[in-house]
Amino acid sequence: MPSDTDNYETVVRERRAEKVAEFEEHHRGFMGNVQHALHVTPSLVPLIVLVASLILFGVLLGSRFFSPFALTLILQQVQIVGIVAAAQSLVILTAGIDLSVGAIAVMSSVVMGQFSFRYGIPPAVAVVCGLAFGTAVGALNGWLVARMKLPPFIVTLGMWQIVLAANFLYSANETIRSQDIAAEAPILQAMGAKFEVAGAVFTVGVVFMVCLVMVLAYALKHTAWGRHVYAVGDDPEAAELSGVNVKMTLISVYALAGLICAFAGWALIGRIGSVSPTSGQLLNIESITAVVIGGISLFGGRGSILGTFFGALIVGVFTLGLRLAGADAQWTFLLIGVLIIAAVAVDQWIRKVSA
Amino acid sequence: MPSDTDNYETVVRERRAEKVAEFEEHHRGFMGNVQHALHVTPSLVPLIVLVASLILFGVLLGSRFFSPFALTLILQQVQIVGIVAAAQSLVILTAGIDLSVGAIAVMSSVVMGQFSFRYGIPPAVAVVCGLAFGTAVGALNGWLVARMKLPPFIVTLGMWQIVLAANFLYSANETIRSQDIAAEAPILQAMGAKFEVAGAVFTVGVVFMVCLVMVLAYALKHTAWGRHVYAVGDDPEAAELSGVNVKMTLISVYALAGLICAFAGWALIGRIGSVSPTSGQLLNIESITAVVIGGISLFGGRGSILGTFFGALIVGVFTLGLRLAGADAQWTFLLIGVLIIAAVAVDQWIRKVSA
Amino acid sequence: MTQETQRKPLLTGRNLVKRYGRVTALDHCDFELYPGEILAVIGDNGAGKSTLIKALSGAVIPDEGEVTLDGKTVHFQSPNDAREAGIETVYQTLAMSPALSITDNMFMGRELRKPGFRGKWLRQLDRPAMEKFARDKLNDLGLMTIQNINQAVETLSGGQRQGVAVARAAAFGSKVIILDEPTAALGVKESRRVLELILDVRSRGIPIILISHNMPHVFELADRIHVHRLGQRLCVIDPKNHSMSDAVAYMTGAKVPETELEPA
Amino acid sequence: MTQETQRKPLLTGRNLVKRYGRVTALDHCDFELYPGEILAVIGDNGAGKSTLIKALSGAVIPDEGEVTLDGKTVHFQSPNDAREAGIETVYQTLAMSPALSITDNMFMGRELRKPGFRGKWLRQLDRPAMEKFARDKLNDLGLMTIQNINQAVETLSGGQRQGVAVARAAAFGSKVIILDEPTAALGVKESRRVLELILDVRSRGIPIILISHNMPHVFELADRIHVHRLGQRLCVIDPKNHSMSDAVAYMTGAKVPETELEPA
Amino acid sequence: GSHSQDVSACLITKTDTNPFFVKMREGATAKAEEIGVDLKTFAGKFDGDHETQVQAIETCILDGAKGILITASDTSSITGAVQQARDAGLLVIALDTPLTPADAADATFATDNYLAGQLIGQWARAQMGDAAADAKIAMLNIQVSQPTVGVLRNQGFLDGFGIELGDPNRWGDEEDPRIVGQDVTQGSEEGGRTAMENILAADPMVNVVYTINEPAAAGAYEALRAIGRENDVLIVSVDGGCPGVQNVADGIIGATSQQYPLRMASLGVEAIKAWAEDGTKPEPTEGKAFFDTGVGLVTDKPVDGVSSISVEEGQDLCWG
Ligand SMILES: Nc1ncnc2c1ncn2[C@@H]1O[C@H](COP(=O)(O)OP(=O)(O)OP(=O)(O)O)[C@@H](O)[C@H]1O
Ligand SMILES: Nc1ncnc2c1ncn2[C@@H]1O[C@H](COP(=O)(O)OP(=O)(O)OP(=O)(O)O)[C@@H](O)[C@H]1O
Ligand SMILES: O[C@@H]1[C@@H](O)[C@H](O)OC[C@H]1O
Ligand SMILES: [Mg+2]
Ligand SMILES: [Mg+2]
Repeated sequence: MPSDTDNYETVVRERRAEKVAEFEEHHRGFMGNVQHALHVTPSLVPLIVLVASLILFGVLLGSRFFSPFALTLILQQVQIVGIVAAAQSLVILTAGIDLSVGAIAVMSSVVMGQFSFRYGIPPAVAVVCGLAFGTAVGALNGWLVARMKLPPFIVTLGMWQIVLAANFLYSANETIRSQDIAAEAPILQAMGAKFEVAGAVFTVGVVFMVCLVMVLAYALKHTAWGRHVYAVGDDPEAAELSGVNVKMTLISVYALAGLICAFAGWALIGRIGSVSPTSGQLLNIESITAVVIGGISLFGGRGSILGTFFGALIVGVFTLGLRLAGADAQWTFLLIGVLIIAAVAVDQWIRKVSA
Repeated sequence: MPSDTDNYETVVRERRAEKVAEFEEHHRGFMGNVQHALHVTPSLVPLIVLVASLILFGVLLGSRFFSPFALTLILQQVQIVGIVAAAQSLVILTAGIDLSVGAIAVMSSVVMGQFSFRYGIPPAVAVVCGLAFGTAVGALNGWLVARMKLPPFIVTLGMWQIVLAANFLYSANETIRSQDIAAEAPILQAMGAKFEVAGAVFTVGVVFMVCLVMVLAYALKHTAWGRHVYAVGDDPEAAELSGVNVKMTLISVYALAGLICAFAGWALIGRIGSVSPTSGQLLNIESITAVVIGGISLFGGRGSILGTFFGALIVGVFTLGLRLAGADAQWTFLLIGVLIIAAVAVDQWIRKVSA
Repeated sequence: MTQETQRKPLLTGRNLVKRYGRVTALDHCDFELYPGEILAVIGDNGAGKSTLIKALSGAVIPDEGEVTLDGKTVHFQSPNDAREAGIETVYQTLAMSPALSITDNMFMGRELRKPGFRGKWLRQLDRPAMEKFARDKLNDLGLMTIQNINQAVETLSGGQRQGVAVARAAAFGSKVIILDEPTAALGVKESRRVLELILDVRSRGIPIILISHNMPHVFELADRIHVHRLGQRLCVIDPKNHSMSDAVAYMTGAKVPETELEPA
Repeated sequence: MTQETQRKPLLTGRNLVKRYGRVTALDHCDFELYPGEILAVIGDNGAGKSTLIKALSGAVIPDEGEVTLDGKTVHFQSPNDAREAGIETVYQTLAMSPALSITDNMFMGRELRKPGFRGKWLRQLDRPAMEKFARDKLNDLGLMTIQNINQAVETLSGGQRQGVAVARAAAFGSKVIILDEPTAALGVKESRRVLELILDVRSRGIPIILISHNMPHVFELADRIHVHRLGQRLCVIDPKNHSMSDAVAYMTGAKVPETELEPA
Repeated sequence: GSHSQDVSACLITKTDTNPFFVKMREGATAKAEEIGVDLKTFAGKFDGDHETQVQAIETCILDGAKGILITASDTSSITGAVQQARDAGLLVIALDTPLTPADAADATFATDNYLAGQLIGQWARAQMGDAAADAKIAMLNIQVSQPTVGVLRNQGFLDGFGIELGDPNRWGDEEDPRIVGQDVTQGSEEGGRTAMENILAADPMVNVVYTINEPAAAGAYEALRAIGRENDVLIVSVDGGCPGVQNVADGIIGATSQQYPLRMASLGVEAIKAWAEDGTKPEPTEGKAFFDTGVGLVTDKPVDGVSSISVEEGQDLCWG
């Protein structure tokens, strides 16, 4: 038996210019490359599901579905959910959840409307007030989550009820009519302005949604703030220990989410023409659905906002496709349920095959 | 410098009968004891909030609130949510979520009703069929979560839509009237049967809820299955590595949750007398609220089912208390929002003080 | 060790391959464990040691290759399968449920039930028995600085956690015990206890696989040393015929072993 | 070390107390770190070493007692406060974001931005620069078996993770570097690199607090050794005047140090 | 498809979980088949969901429908989309609920919900006689968002009962002490029961209960039965669904205002067919902004000055 005293460490004492260790690179080929791409780009999977569903309905419905008009209609129909889902993505990336998104959006639109009509504030200023309102509610959410350490689910559930009830009380349940807005405060409808490109009809709101997604995707990937959002969602304690200002990151995320929801409220006026305090009640569940179909983990820290965008579009494609195919409402509802599960199952399967 | 070869390990070679290390026990006193109790009994905090809110409304409203009638009324009003929240607790303890609880409850009640009335099956058998239906849907949820590894949020979101739509399609939206049930299939209303104890009115459903909570509390704390539920929620990988059958545990939890929801459906018939396919639409959000106010973490593995029970009661007390205090429906809605946040803030504060 | 060449290996791996995306963690790796021996596995960080023992204990399903136990091919689908076959493992990541107590963690998956009606019908756990057992096992490791056996594992220090994991494996392993760096976070005294425990276990006739970066410990305990490098078994050496310097030189690539494989 | 008695300590703790429920992890503990030295902290598992350095680095706020840096009392509310004061720490739990890449983790909280418009206005990260820096630092540690600098940290082996954490601290610490068991999961070669790195850092004039259970390493590097026992500083010894056996005997309670505190 | 010769039309209801709309859809589908109209049906996800209705209108335009029948969830918010449809050459007919302004649609076939409320209010007052002066009224409304249908029925009832209204566009601002409580029910049995219990806890001597619809009435009855007061409280409601009318027969509900969704639906389908063939549009009822499909007070205890129909008649006309 060699003695305990064998000075084995000398073997590694001098630093040798060692060849970088390399394992035999497993031959990849075409499928291998596909798998690798899927692995490093999480939003590719919902994109594939989206394209598949477009093809499916294209085959089923032909040119009724594959027209510029129909395809851009989908964009218009998902714009509000798309915008709100972008906000929801940010919050969910931090391992939170925001149940107040719908209420913030609606109340912001009511603020824009009532400030213009009830108090006669210049509409452009009223819009800014609406945006500020959304940001403030979001910041309050963030403050409660970050500083008071309350669970996001509870904070935003409570805030949802508070803002929604306040919305009904403040607006006295009155709808401001489209015609009046068009006459007196057209800027409120600015997000609804349409323009045509080769038969395809776009609205400012749709363009806004697309730009928003791109800007957020950039910010999440290429700025320090974005990396911190992921780190906070991944493991807040580790993030704190490694030097992230967790509290400020959280507050900024919730405040930004509030601001984006207020933009959604503005877009809502553009879409329906009027200011209606009863809008947006499904935005919570729809935005969360888009986020999760898009592959962002509800446990935070994983996924991409592009995925959310595709997730919203997938639901939009199925909804319009099924309606055009003549499914009645309950069957549409049922089939969308099946498809939500199926979309995620396909997602899991692709990930597994490409693991 | 002593040589590397100092054989220091001999110092610890012989096992000495060492005195068990003890740190100076920090003197506790009364507050210390309270703090310690809070620390080891997580459900104590919602209990304190519950008692505080009872006292608050008792002082505000006097005997109108502190009557056997009003207090047992609260129990009756929370019974459905309480039962469903027990199911929800199980699922959330495994770090899942069940959005299909409401749909399962309603569809189970419809199955009980339609099997009795449409097919003339003996009502007792129809009840068993309803319970089996709930269990089967729950087990399917569990299978999708455990075997297919789909996220619980998505599985149960999809299942919610599927079951709810199936419910409307199957029932053809028809209500079975209370009087018909009382005449032909009274067992369907069994959970609504009343008995009085010293002016307080209890129903079988209320007793069922209380027993259910106790049995589950026992099972979670004192059986291996219960420990496995916590372990799976805490860290499923670690649980798997340390010998828990994670898949079976998950499937059993979802199936049991489905069964409990079916019981809630039965209790629902007892409460509203009739079988109505439009019932139970708020059960998802209400059950989750009760769970979270009760202190169970949405990230799984932490909390107690007694807490959920108290959480449901807290919401019930506030709802009735505010109505009695004269708040109108909109203000009640708003104030419940405030109170949800406040209840959890108090909870956090107590935990912090007692940490 | 010539007497051993006659004996049949208890646990083997042949040609094991495991890839993670671009990384090949196991690259056609072989492995043998003989009855009653302490086999050490050494290698650089990232060499694939943990992956190897995960493949043997069902925690990872290899892409290629086969595992045999007692001469029969086995296909463990989960660590539970391996445990049922008597293979008990302490993973490097410890595999504990942070929010649960020390006792709960020690008995996870094989809880004791109360005798009689309460155990059989109410399926009630026998907490006092479980607590006593846990306390005794930790005492053996000199881990009595743990003040409360019902403390949540997340409140333990790094070393205390490792102690709990090792105690669990030693208490329950019946056929093979695998320890992935069991003393990494342990103090001098606690490490020593673990080494004693390993020898205790071997004296009960149960073979042990020990992954460790601590050469003196490896050379003190091991009957044979499996040197792992770049996802493969580079060689197996006899600690009686090689110095620690040799071993380190092999595993770091500073020296190439003379014969590919020493007679095992 | 008499020359040191004249020097003022850089970082001190006085009378630090930290309780966790029933457990007293720090029990009126004192601490000093002098400029330019390597101070080792040794003690049994659960003695309170990690808690002590957490109290010094803002990760835990002590219940009682005070911390001074450069003679001034500081009240760190978060590790960030301590980092801004130049104290860089490798925690025992490593504190990394598993889903993020090695580069992201190394630069967390002090990312480099592109020069010019893109950095200033678009706040774009300078990924190539960050990647190069990260690769170089890992190279220094001999951790080039990491195949891809953009690999998620969760896919690294235990030792690789530890290497990343140490590289991060060494790269950014400006005033004090605290290492809580930095070599626990490392291989022989990688440990050696870390030891060299520690000496490098000291030669840059930066003092280091090193927690380790590896006595040979402690005695090789340390200028002074703080022996921790039962939540308190038992004594401070000079490795030149004491043997490893003494140190182990003190920390395990087998022997009581002659003078309560050696001249520091 | 095979129906390419047919006129195609859409029916968009508020929901398709409420039996009222289910029957309306069944009636429309039967009529459409009979006269050769290709009918597609859509629905919102809950009462008040106007966004889904907007999407449905867009789908109909895209699908090349000739006309749309819609029961609007938000009577003014929907007008933008309706205008879009009309601009695209579709005939839009509001069913059940007039749009705001009513002429935003080409025509309207609807119940007068205010009148429906008024009838049960007048009936209840007459039924109580002198006791009406110190009645204790519980108002079980629909939901906190106060949709117009709920406001119209509530205010109609109070008006009919002789209570002075505040703002007729919202409930809850009346000063009359006879109103002992207002609560919301979601229009369901469960909500009806809980709301009734809440009001009873505040004042157990309630003796008149207004309910937004018959499921809420059934729930309120269960709550009253639980404390043994089911026989001394007057419950009134709106809808006239078959279970509701049966409840009137059984004495559970005192009176209910019956609506005629099947009539609305078949009139609507016929109107679209006519318009597709020769471009004629239906005309509104004299003196009203819409075509009133009528409302009938169903009760077995008729009172002077309030015209009503018997339970048997009500059962012949009931839906669902
Ligand atoms: N889940 C995973 N996904 C991707 N790569 C992985 C995964 N697990 C391990 N690897 C990679 O496989 C290689 C081998 O890892 P393994 O953990 O087996 O090393 P090890 O020899 O145990 O190292 P150490 O001594 O540091 O524990 C490493 O390069 C690691 O990055
Ligand atoms: N968050 C916590 N909650 C409760 N108790 C804790 C917590 N953190 C540490 N402790 C307790 O405090 C004591 C000291 O722990 P600490 O981690 O400081 O020990 P250590 O000296 O670093 O040990 P090791 O060498 O094993 O890392 C232990 O008894 C531990 O159980
Ligand atoms: O008129 C409808 C009514 O009968 C139903 O009960 O609720 C919705 C209303 O629009
Ligand atoms: Mg390893
Ligand atoms: Mg430590």
